[in-house]
Amino acid sequence: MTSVLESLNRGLHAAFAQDGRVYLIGEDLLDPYGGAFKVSRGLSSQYPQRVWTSPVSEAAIAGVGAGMALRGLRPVVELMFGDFSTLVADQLINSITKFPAMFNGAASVPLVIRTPMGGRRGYGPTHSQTLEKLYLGIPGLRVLAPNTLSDPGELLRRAILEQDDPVFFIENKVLYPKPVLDAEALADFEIQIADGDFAPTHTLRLKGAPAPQLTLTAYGYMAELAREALTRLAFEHELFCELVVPTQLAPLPAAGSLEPSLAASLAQSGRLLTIEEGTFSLGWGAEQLARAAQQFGSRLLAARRVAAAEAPIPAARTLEEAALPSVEDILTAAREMV
Amino acid sequence: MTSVLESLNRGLHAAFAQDGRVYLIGEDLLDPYGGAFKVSRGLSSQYPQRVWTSPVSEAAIAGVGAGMALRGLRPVVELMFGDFSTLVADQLINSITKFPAMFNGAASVPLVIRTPMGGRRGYGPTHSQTLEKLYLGIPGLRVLAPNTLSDPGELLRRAILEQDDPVFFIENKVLYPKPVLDAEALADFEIQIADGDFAPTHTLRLKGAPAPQLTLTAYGYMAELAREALTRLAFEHELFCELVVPTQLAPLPAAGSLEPSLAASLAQSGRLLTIEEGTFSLGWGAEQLARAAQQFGSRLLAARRVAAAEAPIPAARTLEEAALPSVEDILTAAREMV
Amino acid sequence: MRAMPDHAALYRQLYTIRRFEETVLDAFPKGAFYGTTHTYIGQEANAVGVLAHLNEGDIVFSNHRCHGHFIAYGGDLRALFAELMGKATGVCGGLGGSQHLHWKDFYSNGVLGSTAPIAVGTALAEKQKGSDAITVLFLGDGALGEGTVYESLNIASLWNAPILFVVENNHIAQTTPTELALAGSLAARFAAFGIPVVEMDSNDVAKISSAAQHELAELRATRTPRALVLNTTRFGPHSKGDDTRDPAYIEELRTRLDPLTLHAAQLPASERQAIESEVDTAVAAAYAQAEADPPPPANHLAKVAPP
Amino acid sequence: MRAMPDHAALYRQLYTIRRFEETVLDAFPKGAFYGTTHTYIGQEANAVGVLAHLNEGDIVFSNHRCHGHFIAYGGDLRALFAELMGKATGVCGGLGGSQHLHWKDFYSNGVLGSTAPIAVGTALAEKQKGSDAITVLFLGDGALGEGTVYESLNIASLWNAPILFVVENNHIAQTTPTELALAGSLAARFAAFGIPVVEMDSNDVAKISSAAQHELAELRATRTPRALVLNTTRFGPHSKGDDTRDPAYIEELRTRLDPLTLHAAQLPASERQAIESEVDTAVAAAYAQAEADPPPPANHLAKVAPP
Ligand SMILES: Cc1ncc(C[n+]2csc(CCOP(=O)(O)OP(=O)(O)O)c2C)c(N)n1
Ligand SMILES: Cc1ncc(C[n+]2csc(CCOP(=O)(O)OP(=O)(O)O)c2C)c(N)n1
Ligand SMILES: [Mg+2]
Ligand SMILES: [Mg+2]
Repeated sequence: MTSVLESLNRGLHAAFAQDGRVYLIGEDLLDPYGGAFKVSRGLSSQYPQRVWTSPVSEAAIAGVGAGMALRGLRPVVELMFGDFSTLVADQLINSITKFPAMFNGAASVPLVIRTPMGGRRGYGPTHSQTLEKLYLGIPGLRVLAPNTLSDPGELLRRAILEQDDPVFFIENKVLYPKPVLDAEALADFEIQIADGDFAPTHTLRLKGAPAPQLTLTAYGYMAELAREALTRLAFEHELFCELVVPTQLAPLPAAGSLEPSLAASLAQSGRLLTIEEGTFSLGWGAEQLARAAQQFGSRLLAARRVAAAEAPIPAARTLEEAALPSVEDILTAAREMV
Repeated sequence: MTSVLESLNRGLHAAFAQDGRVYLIGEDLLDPYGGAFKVSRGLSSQYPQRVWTSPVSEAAIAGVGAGMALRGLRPVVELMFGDFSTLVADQLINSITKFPAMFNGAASVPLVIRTPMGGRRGYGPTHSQTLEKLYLGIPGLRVLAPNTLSDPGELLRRAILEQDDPVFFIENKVLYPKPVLDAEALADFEIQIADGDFAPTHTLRLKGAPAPQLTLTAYGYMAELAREALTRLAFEHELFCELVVPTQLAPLPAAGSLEPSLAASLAQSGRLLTIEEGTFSLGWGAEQLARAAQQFGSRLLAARRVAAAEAPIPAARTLEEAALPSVEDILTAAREMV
Repeated sequence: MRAMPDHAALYRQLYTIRRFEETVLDAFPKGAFYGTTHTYIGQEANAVGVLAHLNEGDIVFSNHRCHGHFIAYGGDLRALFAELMGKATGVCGGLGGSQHLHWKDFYSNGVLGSTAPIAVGTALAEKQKGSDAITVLFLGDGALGEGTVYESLNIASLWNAPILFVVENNHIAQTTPTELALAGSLAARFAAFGIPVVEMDSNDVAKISSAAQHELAELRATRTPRALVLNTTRFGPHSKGDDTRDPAYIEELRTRLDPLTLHAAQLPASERQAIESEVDTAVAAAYAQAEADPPPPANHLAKVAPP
Repeated sequence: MRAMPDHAALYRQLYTIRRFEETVLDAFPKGAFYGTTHTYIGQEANAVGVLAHLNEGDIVFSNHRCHGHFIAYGGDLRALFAELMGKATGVCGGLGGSQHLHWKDFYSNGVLGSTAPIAVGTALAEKQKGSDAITVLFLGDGALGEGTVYESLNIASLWNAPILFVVENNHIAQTTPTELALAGSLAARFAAFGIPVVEMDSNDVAKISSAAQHELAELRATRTPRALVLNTTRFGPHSKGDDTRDPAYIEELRTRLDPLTLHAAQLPASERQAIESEVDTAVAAAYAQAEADPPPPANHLAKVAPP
């Protein structure tokens, strides 16, 4: 099976092959290195004119990408670690996402910023964070996070070629070596995929399971943990869940309503458990719970979040494991809710 | 009556007078100007050695402040506009708030970063934002927002002198000229103040009103709009509310529970309406609703948020007004909830 | 490249900017505008002198003090007044306001220094596209406090971006004199990144224009970055009524260095007066038109930023 | 100021760092450590030469490649091994790991350039407090891509911070050769901000030490910033096994420029061998102790960052 890393790499290659307006800017991109996580491997050899290895200047490369996008190219900026997206915050918030609307619709910035996020590699407090929650509430920014249920490379390719608004593309580091799952690997699950949109939402339940008592929702690598938890909850605890896995984290539907797949599941279960790797407060899960509370009122019977501890992520393996959400954390929370 | 601006200015003067370790760093601080919004007026004349007017280098002045704080001083950094806090994001997230915990408790960073936020002055998309939501979920950061119900300057003074952890201090621009309210000005209200903590939470209801049907919560300038809405809802619509106004926005209580005053009000009303000037998604209100949903489950009958449109804040007065929350918006939402 | 504009044309532009800005400062206290503004009075020769040498398609990045750049670029007076008034006919339909303009290949933003990498990106994009367009980026002395500027100089130099960095050093940033904000040498900062730099001490539009012509010709020939440091004067307040400098000092600057007076000497008085009265009329008409223009429709924001 | 250390003491430090780092690179593939690491092999003369001249209370800010700085500063080998192993006895109790160290007046962080303003702040604080302490900030050539560095140079110069900027230019940043990342002149970047700069091309600890001694003496006398650009060599991979350079090239560097070989010439072979065997024993003992140390208690994070 193809790994997420291979898939992303293929997606980039496909975008480069398909459209001469695609450029890649980032640190240490040149072959044989191909970027710190190797997602960009092979591109600098095949497209030396369109792959620009850069100084260590995150803000400037985001800005350069924005300028290129303003002038009709389709640049991709690779940030070596998502932790350094903080250095890009001003470009992202006060320029990149502002231009289209503040220039009265007369400018567009089709820029994709991709970056790895997440811990479990022992990289310590400044190289392990899951910071996308900072960017989910920025008007005008599309945030995408691939998972193993559909083709990450295709999501990336289409984000680059088909989106005219800026895209922040989040890749969990631990997801890179994982296989993109085929039908066989998912044979135990009944799966619904929401509409033909290029950023699909998957809803999973075990084949033959009774109506769900609890809705789990997670994205990216956390969807792997959630899937495992769903299976164990069913087999070990006879607690039947549905799992909703979006690939588009922002923007969410207007007027504060939930993503339709999530609303549909919740209408059945009445209970919502979100799982995210970012720290607890003001995260992705908070927004899901808030929308659920608004939309379902007293029909929302229970709502909880599993998230990282509100602290820096320790370097020591034992401490890091304790700080980040685990399958056990999901099992515990789920069992307390039903 | 004292204005919020005067109160803040006095608070700074008091901190300087009381403790020689207090320094102020920021742009255009020197008298007679005293900072773009005049909060720092008089300090450079009285303490020329401890007030440093700086180049336009937001990231560096935050970092310089952090270094001073690490070495035992009590610096205050003024950011001219909260919109530029984006330039400080890396210092704040990857250094200032990381040091205490990642250095194993052996370092502290008693730094206060103060900045004005908010619109309604026609300053346009890059000078009108309410961006504190980006910082409310950062572990290790205390976020404070004064209001007219208690003394803003005293809050600031104590944040500078008594807090050993970093503080982000949010001042709404429109609040500056407003009076700090005395007992007479608040004579219509029955007020509870939660514990003797230096960052109080006020709970207001109209004197003699029946049990609340709805809990409003808001901070900073939005608390002014909410107070007006509360009164109008009672007199014009016979809808009785309680208003909870915190001054500490982060950290919130551990384990995902609500601020106790808010929980107490909600236990009576069962309905929660949050009002904030930031854009809708992933905001302060989302976190309140999420906690309410977790804590109250099906006893949370209705939950809504009033917030800014998910768009840049327009410069034109009519468009700006439409983009930002108004008393009318609160009335509409409240009436739809009960 | 355009031919060197004649003295009358230069004077017309200088005077248009001056009249526009004076009108803004006069009308502000009367409530005609909302928000804030930063006028270009005293610096007119920079925009006029540099932008005289742009070709169609060349890109301009400007800052908070953008009215002069916009007008010298060829922007419409009524649309600019309307933008400041928050009217539907404004440059950006009232969404941007005084500091956030975009029209054709002109862009401005209000966050100091943030434009630098973006401008470099536009220059690189045009080069990649095989177009002849170059980019001109205006920065104030104060903006040189921002780190992104140096990241951008480094990248512009490494990647040979066809961009002209223009620093308008008016010796003050808001209220902060340059000595309190900039250590070392301003010009040396460009040289340190391998960017050729020319520094000038003049408010004479003819001199600035000819220096800019030379720099832009070199830039177009080599398609590599260059810098022009223009030491100049701000006669007005930073925005409105917030000048902390001694009025006598400003009066002295005006007497000695007003770019309009300096250039007026090149024209017969009658020609100058004719230009002035034409421009007075045009500016007044633009103002009146903008004033009569409708506000944006209430749902306009939702149209450009769908909820 | 400390007396100039003798050749034996210098060699002992160079060799200690080398043995420490070799031990790390050896043990990593065996699973002794978790996470990542950046070793100092080839650059030992910089840390040893510069930090030889620190006084008690002087402050050091370091970066991702911090082990050598930490050891030359006087840091404990067992505590450093333990930190890399995630043990309770680690420099930061296992919370920081390889790049995030703090002990006494030594600090490091993993975000390139982010330390620059903070280091300037510490220098200014000590000056305000009336202490004699100065700050030394280590930066790699790659970190000079970051804008905050220039903001910090400007402020350090304007406000006369007693700080020594030390650039260790090992001609590479991760995999990127300096020519692809730095335009113009590295030294000129300091000069442009009015900061006196000395540049050296040497891995000879004695030469670096005497240059540092001179620079630090000037700095202590004037209490204003200075810079030292040390052109040096990285012999190892960036972190672990990720060297994209030609092994023959590195071999050639090692033959010609190994700081240990260069300095060994100053000592009788017997003395050198005695030092080496003592250090071998000490490093091995530190490693064994760290390995036997307990992991942090499970609730340790909650203790330093209460939920
Ligand atoms: C990042 C940022 N910080 C602060 C400001 C507030 N501000 C607006 S203009 C200005 C001074 C700018 O000085 P300079 O660059 O010299 O331009 P001038 O106003 O003199 O034309 C300041 C500090 C801003 N707009 N952006
Ligand atoms: C802001 C930031 N961007 C990127 C990185 C990833 N990174 C770690 S070390 C390194 C190269 C640093 O090169 P240099 O400063 O020359 O130090 P050296 O490794 O050569 O000692 C990079 C890009 C980082 N740690 N911080
Ligand atoms: Mg200026
Ligand atoms: Mg290097």
